[in-house]
Amino acid sequence: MAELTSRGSARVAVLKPQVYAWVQDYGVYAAVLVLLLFNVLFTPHFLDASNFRTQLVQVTPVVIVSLGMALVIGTQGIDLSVGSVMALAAALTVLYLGYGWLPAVLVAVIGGAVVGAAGGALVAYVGVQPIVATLALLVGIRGLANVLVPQLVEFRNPGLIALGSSSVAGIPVIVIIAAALTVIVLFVVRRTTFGRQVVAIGGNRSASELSGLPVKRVLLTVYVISGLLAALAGVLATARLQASDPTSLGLFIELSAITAVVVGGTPLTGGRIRVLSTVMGALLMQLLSATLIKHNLPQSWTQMVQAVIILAAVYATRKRGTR
Amino acid sequence: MRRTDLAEQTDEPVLEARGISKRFPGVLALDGVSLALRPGEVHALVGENGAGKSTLIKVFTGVYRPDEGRLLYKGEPASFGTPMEAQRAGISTIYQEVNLVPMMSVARNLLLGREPRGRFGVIDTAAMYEEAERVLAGYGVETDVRRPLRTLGVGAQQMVALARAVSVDARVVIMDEPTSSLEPREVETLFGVIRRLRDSGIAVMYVSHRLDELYAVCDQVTVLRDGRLAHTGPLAELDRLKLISLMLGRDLDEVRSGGMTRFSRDRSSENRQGDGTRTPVVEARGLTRKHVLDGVNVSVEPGEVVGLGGLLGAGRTETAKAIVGALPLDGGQVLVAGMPLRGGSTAAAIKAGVSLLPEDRKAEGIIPTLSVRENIALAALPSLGRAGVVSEAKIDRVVEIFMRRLRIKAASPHQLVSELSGGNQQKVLLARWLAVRPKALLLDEPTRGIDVGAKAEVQALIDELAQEGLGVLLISSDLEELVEGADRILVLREGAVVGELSGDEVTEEKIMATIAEQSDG
Amino acid sequence: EEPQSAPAPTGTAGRQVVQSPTGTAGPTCTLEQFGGTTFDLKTATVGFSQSEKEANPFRIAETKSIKDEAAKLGITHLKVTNAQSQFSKQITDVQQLIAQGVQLLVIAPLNSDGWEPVLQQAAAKKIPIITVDRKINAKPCSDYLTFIGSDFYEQGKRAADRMIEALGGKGKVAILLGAPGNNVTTERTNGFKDRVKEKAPDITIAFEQTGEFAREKGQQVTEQLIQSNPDINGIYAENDEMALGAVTALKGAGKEPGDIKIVSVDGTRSAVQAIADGWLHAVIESNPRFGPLAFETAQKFLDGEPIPDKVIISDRDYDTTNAKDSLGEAY
Amino acid sequence: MNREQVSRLIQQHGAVMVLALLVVVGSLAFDSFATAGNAASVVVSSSFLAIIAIGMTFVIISGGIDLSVGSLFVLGGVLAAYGSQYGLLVALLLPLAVCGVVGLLQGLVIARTGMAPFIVTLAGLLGVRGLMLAISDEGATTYLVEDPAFAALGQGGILGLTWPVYITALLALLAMVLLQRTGFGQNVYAIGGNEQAAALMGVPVARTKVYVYVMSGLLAGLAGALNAARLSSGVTILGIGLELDAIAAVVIGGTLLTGGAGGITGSVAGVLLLGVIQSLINQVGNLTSAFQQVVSGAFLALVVVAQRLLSKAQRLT
Ligand SMILES: Nc1ncnc2c1ncn2[C@@H]1O[C@H](COP(=O)(O)OP(=O)(O)OP(=O)(O)O)[C@@H](O)[C@H]1O
Ligand SMILES: Nc1ncnc2c1ncn2[C@@H]1O[C@H](COP(=O)(O)OP(=O)(O)OP(=O)(O)O)[C@@H](O)[C@H]1O
Ligand SMILES: [Mg+2]
Ligand SMILES: [Mg+2]
Repeated sequence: MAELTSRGSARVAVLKPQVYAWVQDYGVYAAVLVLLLFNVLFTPHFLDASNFRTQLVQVTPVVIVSLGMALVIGTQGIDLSVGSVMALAAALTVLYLGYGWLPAVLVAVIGGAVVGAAGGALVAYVGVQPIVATLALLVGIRGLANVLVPQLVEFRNPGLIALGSSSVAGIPVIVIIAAALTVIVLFVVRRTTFGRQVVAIGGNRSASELSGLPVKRVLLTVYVISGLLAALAGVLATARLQASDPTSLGLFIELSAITAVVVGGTPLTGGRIRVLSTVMGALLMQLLSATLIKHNLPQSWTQMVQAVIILAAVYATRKRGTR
Repeated sequence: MRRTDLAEQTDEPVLEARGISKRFPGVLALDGVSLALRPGEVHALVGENGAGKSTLIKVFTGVYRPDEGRLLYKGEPASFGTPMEAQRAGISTIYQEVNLVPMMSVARNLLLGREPRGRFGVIDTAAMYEEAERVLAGYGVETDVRRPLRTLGVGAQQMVALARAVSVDARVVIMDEPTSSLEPREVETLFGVIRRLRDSGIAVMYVSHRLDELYAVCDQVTVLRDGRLAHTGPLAELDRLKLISLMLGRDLDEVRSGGMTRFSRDRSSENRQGDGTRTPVVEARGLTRKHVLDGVNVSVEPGEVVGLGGLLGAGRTETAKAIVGALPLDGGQVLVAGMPLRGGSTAAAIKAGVSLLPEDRKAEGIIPTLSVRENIALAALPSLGRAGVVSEAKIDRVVEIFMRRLRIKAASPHQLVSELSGGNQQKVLLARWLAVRPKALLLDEPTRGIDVGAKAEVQALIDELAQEGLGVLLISSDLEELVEGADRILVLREGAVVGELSGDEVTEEKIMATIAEQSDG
Repeated sequence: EEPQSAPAPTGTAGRQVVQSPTGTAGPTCTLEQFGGTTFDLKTATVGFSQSEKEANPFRIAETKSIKDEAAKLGITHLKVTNAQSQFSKQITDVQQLIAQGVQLLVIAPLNSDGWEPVLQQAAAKKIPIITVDRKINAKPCSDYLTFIGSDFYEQGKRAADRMIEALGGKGKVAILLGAPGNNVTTERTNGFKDRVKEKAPDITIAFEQTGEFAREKGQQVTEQLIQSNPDINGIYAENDEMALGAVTALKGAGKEPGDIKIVSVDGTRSAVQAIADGWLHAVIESNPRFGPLAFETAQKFLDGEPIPDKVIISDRDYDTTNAKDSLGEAY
Repeated sequence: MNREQVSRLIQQHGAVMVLALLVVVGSLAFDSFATAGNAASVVVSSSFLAIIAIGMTFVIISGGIDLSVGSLFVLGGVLAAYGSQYGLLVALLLPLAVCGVVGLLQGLVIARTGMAPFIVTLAGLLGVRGLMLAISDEGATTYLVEDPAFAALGQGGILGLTWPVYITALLALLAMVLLQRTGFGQNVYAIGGNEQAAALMGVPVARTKVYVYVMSGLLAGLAGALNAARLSSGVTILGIGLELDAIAAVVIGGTLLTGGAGGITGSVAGVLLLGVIQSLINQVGNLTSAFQQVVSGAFLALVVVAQRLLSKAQRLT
């Protein structure tokens, strides 16, 4: 009798951790589903194709930025400069548009990589803590972008406008680009030596050093990638806006990106990177803000609801201690 | 006062486990284990790596909650929610991995939670430093107690942890492998402490893989095997072979034929001894770093095992680190196969074929967020793929080979390395270094925390590798291991080589004598 | 290189005009009443505290106008600070200007309340303060000298009038709000809503979300809006940038000019151009060229003339009737 | 004094040294920089950030981070101004109570669920600002300080400095004693240095964390309240990005973001450094806003690099 009961409870105990483990791994997917369901039921015109296009297009910059952010966070770092890098990219794009849109985009992306390299060098070689190194860049690079382009500039370059507004088979080009970048980053993280080294460094830096990993070079590269991706996001956002706006482009996007990464289950303590969940995290936050806007909630409510949802999502995916 | 009460009723267990089970995902770490700890006894807890010793201790001290079974403390049912509760109740523990705060000063670590107070209940720092110095002097540690703990060697840190645990007013003191990085003199100090504790009626639980120590200090023994209780009773009733056979779960005869250590060094054999004619695989010349190393010369020839001996803090670890470029130097040079090595770069050293198995496996060894598989493959990654893309098949093969060869006990290669038992983590690290096929391997306490069976395997492995032409620098606080394993031994003291023993001179007595000789002079 | 960013024309075009020419509708203030002493503006140190980055047409024109006028008048010691949209920083900026010995302060306040510490210091040293563009909630002629600027509430009302006219008095309207907590947002919203309630009860305000005065945000919010409220008839944007963002969104959604009536406030060149292109219905001007009026007022004050406690400028409207011709005057 | 002590000293006082350097350079370059009025304005305006930075120092040493302080600062101000109609006591206690409770909730969530402080307090940042907007009619209502005694707390003072400066100094002193000379302080260092070890050493980890976040919340609320008294109103557009300033100040002050090391003096020096940088930029008097940002970013980078190299030169990694 007593034995039976204890067996029964043991079985429950075996089942439960599995459920927990599942929620922990896929909680963000579940949250996205729940939010979709809510919208299908309560938001008019939600199922229109154009709506999905809108959401995907709007989330693109955050997705691209958070891919880089995920890599940085994987090394136990953080990159606050991404928003300013977007602004710099917007400025560079419009400055060099005279040479054609492709060269302009190239210059912008290189500019982003250079800023990333500066941050990476401060972190890897000088040993400045990532949050302050990139905070200095956040302030300075936004200023630089504004020095280059003091105010919003509209452009009429057809190539760049097409980049921001055309579609292939009904899917906006910029969404396709974001998807391709996701696949590339996924590949880098899962299948390359570099990807393994990134998480190893985040997991234990001194062990990685003693294991002969090129720690400094990997760190530098990670920040370069983050800068590069942020610049790309800036270019795409600029193309979509049909104007270069270094003043407000990418403001506070670092917080959205970090949230996406963390909601996706990548720990801020490094050593682990979840690429697809990061994208899901970004989608979750986008859907959430769309839902709140569509239901016309005042700003105060919007912010409070966002706070609760972030907490709930991270709570579900948090790492449980064994006891 | 209360202590004397306790001493009178010695046969009542002070701490008791009844039918404890603890499950982790994929492993049943403890399976119905019962054990009783009585006041005034020193109780050995032994078993292979992963047998469940540390888990049992953590159940006792409230780190883990058992899935089944009960704990009794002083005859009453007890369940400690946190280590703090256990400590408050009088159970003091030294955990297997040094668990102190590296950035805090030695004194603050030692006295955390019971700092001497001055006026207004504010901490009296002067008194704190004084007291810390006094306490540590009792354990043979003489150091500036204001420095951050991390600047001490692992051995010294272990002594601080020990001093901390013992100086708390405790009924039960639990020690999980306290001697794994202590050398003989410190071990003697520790034994003195344990005997003192026992005589004052305190129950001591003692975990170690070093059998000599068990026989030197323990009264009772409990053997765990695969999470189950294999034996419990007075230690004197068991001889070493019987004990080992209980631990391993093998026949007495089988164990007997295996011998005690697996080193089969034949020091007279010409081809293996360093005769100074061949180019050393690795040679360090005049390694110097202020206050730490003072012109150390070391050379290891292919197929040679060179031992590094010395007291705690003699600079063995620092020598090894300096050789692989993990320690900035003020002077000196390292040559690999006659070619000078670029200083300050571990990567360059590894590329040239020199690797270091670090002493501090938690801080410098494992990557806790990664699986066993990724940990093993880490250093060899560049060679396990093409054009920067890893080959999963190649990794699988390498991982499989080493997990089998080193008998790494894990639920699967994909288990997180941080979930393995201490000894198995050590084996994972060994595997990491063997996977890069080095020409010279610097092993800093390679068998630290490894069980008797596995230790013999590792030792046999070192032998085998040396025979294949690998040069090995062996650092061990276990003199027996050093003597049996090394062809030649360099004795360090205060960062300088003070003696070299080879051939017949390689004995424990000689090493001790060399150290002592120098300290007198 | 883009035509839209050509420098604003100089000269008198677009110069601010005082609404009530006499300016004596309310109480006035003289140097004597204020209790200060006169000084020569040319040799004096003058401080100008700008609130937001010079990164949008309004702020650029505003700072430029002050600097240009000072240069024109031969004022060599002009000290300019910028609070980068941080109110605490603006307070500190002005205090440091005072510490640097300015004799006249021109302030474009980020916020109407919270000027206590500055006012005290300035009053102690009898430094006259002219606030431009936004008001300070304090006593004119003692805490500060006077205010020159537009009436934001009035702007909201006039925007409502244009919206009512465009929609023929009924329909569904969305508001793109400015940054939350901002006085400008509050007043432009209240003016608009009050007027709609009063004049056109058949117009419902179906949607109001912040676009934070930024083009991209205006675009994003509008994209969500037209997706979930396809029956919307008009959009009131509380500045031109958000209105232009809305235009981009409408273009992207395949709408034609005029499908949805957009009314906004500011009068930047791009917005006036958008009227000419048919995308915007009307723009209520908010004129940022405070330089001439500010220094003129200061000079009068120093000369002992009475100064009105507020100088409200008369803002114009842009619509299809005048947009093309007024392009040169827009900033 | 041995090597480690020297390098520790330099690491802890790197910010003070850089600060001194900057002040000297500033005084030589600008006549109006080293005046009493200017110094007072830097010190007075820095005092509010300093109060927040003191709380942040505890949080960061404990291995956490608190992003909610900017929002708590503005909420504290609004509540204080609102409360001032009921007198001085309410004006002070209302913001302290509410901000303390927010800190308590954040602390409990962090300590009990093991969620990352960054994300919990990020939610706090959003939620608290939402709350502030909700009680101020989406930011449109600015409550004015009614109680003259409360206003005097923010505006009055002696020797050319206002009371908040003296309150800050007192708090800094108390915080130093708390951190260095009490068991609580030791526990904060211990859990930041190695949380697991601290737990095994018997440190009440959860409780310590909760206290730390409560403290940070209280101090942010207090800073907001004092600021409201100074401005005589509960301005609703404050505090955006303030958390980053506070973090920057603390880190520049030599506190490790990974926890376990740092101190109050450094943080206060860090706050003053930020203030002096701004003041120097104002002295130039004619930089465009964009250039101002470039300069302050460059300054910030320079300062952290200098501070880093100073400690690195001593081989302290
Ligand atoms: N947190 C954990 N999660 C999952 N499995 C664990 C965890 N901790 C321990 N285990 C597993 O439980 C078993 C017992 O481990 P334990 O650490 O108790 O061994 P041990 O006897 O102390 O070994 P050693 O001598 O190597 O220290 C091992 O198989 C180990 O992998
Ligand atoms: N007992 C001690 N007392 C004071 N300082 C010590 C002690 N033990 C180690 N140290 C310090 O730790 C530093 C590192 O020693 P190191 O680890 O190189 O020595 P080791 O011979 O490898 O000893 P261990 O057995 O601890 O590994 C030394 O510079 C020494 O100053
Ligand atoms: Mg163990
Ligand atoms: Mg050692």
